[in-house]
Amino acid sequence: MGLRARLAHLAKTGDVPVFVVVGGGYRSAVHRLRLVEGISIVASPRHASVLLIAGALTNDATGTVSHVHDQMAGPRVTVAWGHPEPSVIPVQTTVNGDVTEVATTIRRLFHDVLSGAVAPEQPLLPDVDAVEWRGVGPYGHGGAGMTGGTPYGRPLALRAPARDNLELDQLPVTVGPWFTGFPPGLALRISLQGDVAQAVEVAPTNLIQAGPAGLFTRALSEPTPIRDLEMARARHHIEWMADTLEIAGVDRLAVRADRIAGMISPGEVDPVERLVKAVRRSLLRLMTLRNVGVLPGEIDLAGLGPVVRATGVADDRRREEQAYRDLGFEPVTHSGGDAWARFSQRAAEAVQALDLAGRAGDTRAFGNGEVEAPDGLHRMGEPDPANRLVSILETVLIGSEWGDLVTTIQSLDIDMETVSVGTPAP
Amino acid sequence: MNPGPLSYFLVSAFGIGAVVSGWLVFRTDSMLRAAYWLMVSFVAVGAMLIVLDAQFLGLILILMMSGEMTIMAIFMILFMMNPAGLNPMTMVHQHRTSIIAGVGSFIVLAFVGVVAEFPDRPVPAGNATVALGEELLGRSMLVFESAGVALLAVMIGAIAIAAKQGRFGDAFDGSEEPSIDVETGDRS
Amino acid sequence: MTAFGILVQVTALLSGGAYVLVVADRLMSGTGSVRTALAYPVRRLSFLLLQPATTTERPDFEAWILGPALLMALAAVGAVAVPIAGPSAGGDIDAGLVLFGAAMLIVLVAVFIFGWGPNSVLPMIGGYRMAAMVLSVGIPFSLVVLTTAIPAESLSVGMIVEAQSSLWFVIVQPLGLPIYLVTAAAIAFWGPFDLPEGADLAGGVVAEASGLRLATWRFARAALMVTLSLMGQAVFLGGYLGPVLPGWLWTIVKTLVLLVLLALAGRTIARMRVQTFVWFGWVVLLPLALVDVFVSGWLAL
Amino acid sequence: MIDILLVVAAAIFGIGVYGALSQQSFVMIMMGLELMLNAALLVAITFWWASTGGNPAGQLLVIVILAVMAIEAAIGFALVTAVYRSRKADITEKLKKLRN
Repeated sequence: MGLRARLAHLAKTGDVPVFVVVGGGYRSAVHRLRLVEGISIVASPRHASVLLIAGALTNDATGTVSHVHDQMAGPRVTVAWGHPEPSVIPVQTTVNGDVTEVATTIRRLFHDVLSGAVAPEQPLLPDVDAVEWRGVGPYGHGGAGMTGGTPYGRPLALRAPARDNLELDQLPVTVGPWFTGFPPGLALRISLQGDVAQAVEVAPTNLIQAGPAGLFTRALSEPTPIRDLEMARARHHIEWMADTLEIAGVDRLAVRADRIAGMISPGEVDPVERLVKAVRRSLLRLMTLRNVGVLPGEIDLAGLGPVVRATGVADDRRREEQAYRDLGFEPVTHSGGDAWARFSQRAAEAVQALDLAGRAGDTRAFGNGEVEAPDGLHRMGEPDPANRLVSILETVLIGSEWGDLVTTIQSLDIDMETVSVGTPAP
Repeated sequence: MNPGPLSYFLVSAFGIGAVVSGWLVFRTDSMLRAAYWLMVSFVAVGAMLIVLDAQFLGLILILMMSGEMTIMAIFMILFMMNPAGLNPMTMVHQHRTSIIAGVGSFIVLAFVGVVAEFPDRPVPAGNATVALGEELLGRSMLVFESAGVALLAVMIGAIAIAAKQGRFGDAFDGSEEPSIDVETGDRS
Repeated sequence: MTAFGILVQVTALLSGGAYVLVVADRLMSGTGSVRTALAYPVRRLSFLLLQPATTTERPDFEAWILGPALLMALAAVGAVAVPIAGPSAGGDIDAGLVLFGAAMLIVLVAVFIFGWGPNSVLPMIGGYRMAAMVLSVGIPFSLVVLTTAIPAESLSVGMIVEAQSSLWFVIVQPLGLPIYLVTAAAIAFWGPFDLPEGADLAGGVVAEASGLRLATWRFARAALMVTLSLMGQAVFLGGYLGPVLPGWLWTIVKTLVLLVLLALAGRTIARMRVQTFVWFGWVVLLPLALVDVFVSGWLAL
Repeated sequence: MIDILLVVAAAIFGIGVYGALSQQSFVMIMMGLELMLNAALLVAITFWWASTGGNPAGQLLVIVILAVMAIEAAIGFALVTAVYRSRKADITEKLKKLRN
């Protein structure tokens, strides 16, 4: 056995590094995939061997997903999971089953591609510069007009005042739509000075095709059991907590949150409360979330669910539902309006939701065109709250350090499934 | 003390390293490389100091320069016109005069160094670091303390100069855009 | 001891320590069994060796290659300053403490050029963050390390260990070890201070790295942690001094204790914001380190 | 030995002179100055090592040079920042007139 074969033999028993492009309706499923032993979901495509396209994407996504595909170091394979044919880029296999099935498929393909039974995929795009190279020499030294114009084939950075009014260069970059620190599908054009975002613009995207109508969408038109609604709400919030914990670098607690999200039952608030205690011990508030992402007062937050309730306003559609009032429902609120307040708010709402689900019995609520979903008030025929959250990003992110920018976006809980910004990029 | 062949070899090697990396500081177009070539030059001189029995000073020099050169690199990225890294940048003036001055000062100094006779009183065997410590905190305490006070004064002064709100009011009052158009002015 | 002997010793120590660190870190990540954790480093290394290196658009190749190599070299240089087995066992350098300090501060350079190399925005931000971090904790780090030289009246690590024969410096200088561990975690960009490699940067300085480059970088960082633990136990926990067991075994045991402690902190505490960190370094750690210096100096008079 | 050291120091000094005179960017000029100080430092240690019989004042001189380097860097960067703030100038050509 040659060295290569020996290495492959050792490597294929290890974790499979997977980069996931999350499409419509599959965010929750990806949380469950993370719990499977032997699958490791990585943050950068450079580290991955398997590209998993989970859920439906629009045809506009072909370009960006191809980029992600080509960035992978290889040997690479692509798997589609619940992604309709024809898929946005050529895939090795399509799986429509549950988490176990996709995990088995991923493992099998990883084995095969390492041992050579399956040929690794070739790049999809030609390897050319995004902008034509016009410098002289390997690094473009010595070209003319180097104190102005467009050396390097790209315009020189523009100057703009930094926080203390010193005029410095700005680096314009586009981050997303599959950057793991942002909600899937969100791309931002950011002008960076060092690690500070001086200007932010949401890039026009419409990449994610909405999955089948969820429980809360159905509750707009038909009365739905409170127990189901509240369980879904609790699961949503706990999975959101897992994402936040992962970005904050406490993967251990993120895994725990994912585990809890997979096995919650009505009335059982204990595991969630213990998780919140563990989060407190991890100093998350002190280290990362305190005073981050405070929204300016002039922004109208009404109807934005936990985001507005975290500023101390008891704005909740459930108060007006007789069924909820009968259960003695009273909205939880937190004060401060920073990322930590939103975290505590969602944690408390998850506990409250589990408690309500335990006591609700078979009572039904909503069905009259309005519903209080985990991310805020949904109205029949009106855009989801996520659209409003995306539209305020450009104001609230200006002047944030990179880490705060990511924390703020995460704390707003934006789901790009129902958001479409501007015209789709050509 | 008679330096052995190993010392000769090390001093020559580090010496060549220090000169070459010093030269490369002004030959590269990357700001990062310029700053770190300068650091390499300092590290080579630090290594020569270590060979010359000044262990402590050599190491302190290396220690200081790693931080200082990163600050240099960051300032270059801040103040030079293109932060994107490896972009073209040849920015020199009075080139010929500078070359003459540089070569001239090298020739004069090297000539003096080679021709002049210096007393031969080498460092005695023993711990030079201990001697330095006793000097610093004994006879020359005043010098040492003055250096400390000077550094403190500089820290305060530097912040005062660089801060937006200066001693004479806001830095923006009375400022004007530069009058010379560097894009077209060919003066090198 | 010959130069070759020291090389073998340092290599063995750093590799073994790195293995333990990676296994401990994996165990604390919350997934998988002990069995998979024990095999994890080997399997992971095999995979990375199979993975081809990727490149980016017009990277600074020399800097990108030099980063991991420099980091590894610095870990080894720092480890050389610490005597492993006993006073006469070699590896003792006159101004060893300063050598160690210089090597640890140059880590900044290694991380900065590694982040700069790929010509990509997320790694570059990682490099900037490292600069902000090390410039904030560099002074307290150097101060607490050098303070141990005051009671020992020597900058040689061997002499500092010998000076602890009656009482370890962790007791004599109670502020020393905690500050050292915090600043050491920051210099190895580990644990709550892994800002240059944070998840909010999709891996930061390693976001564009793969294959051998990533493997070298990961190993070098683990080796750096071992070096920092090694020095920590030597200057605060009495190094090779201890009853019954031979000196080298004491060194290894104490190093592993600090290593596991750092690994645990890394997995249980959330990542600190950059702004908070800079504040923490200048406003909390620096004054505490100065108190440490003054108290030790006063006691030594 | 002393010849080698002094020639090396002279070469570094010469490069420093060239850099300080030829560069347009303030930061690059400072690099030239730093190189000149680097040479001074090497000369000081050379004489201490070869000709003073181990007089620790020679090492003290190096400490003073190190302090000067730090001061030069700090004041230099502060001035660069101040000038840049008020004139938007980062190279010497933009500062022909030092007065407004």
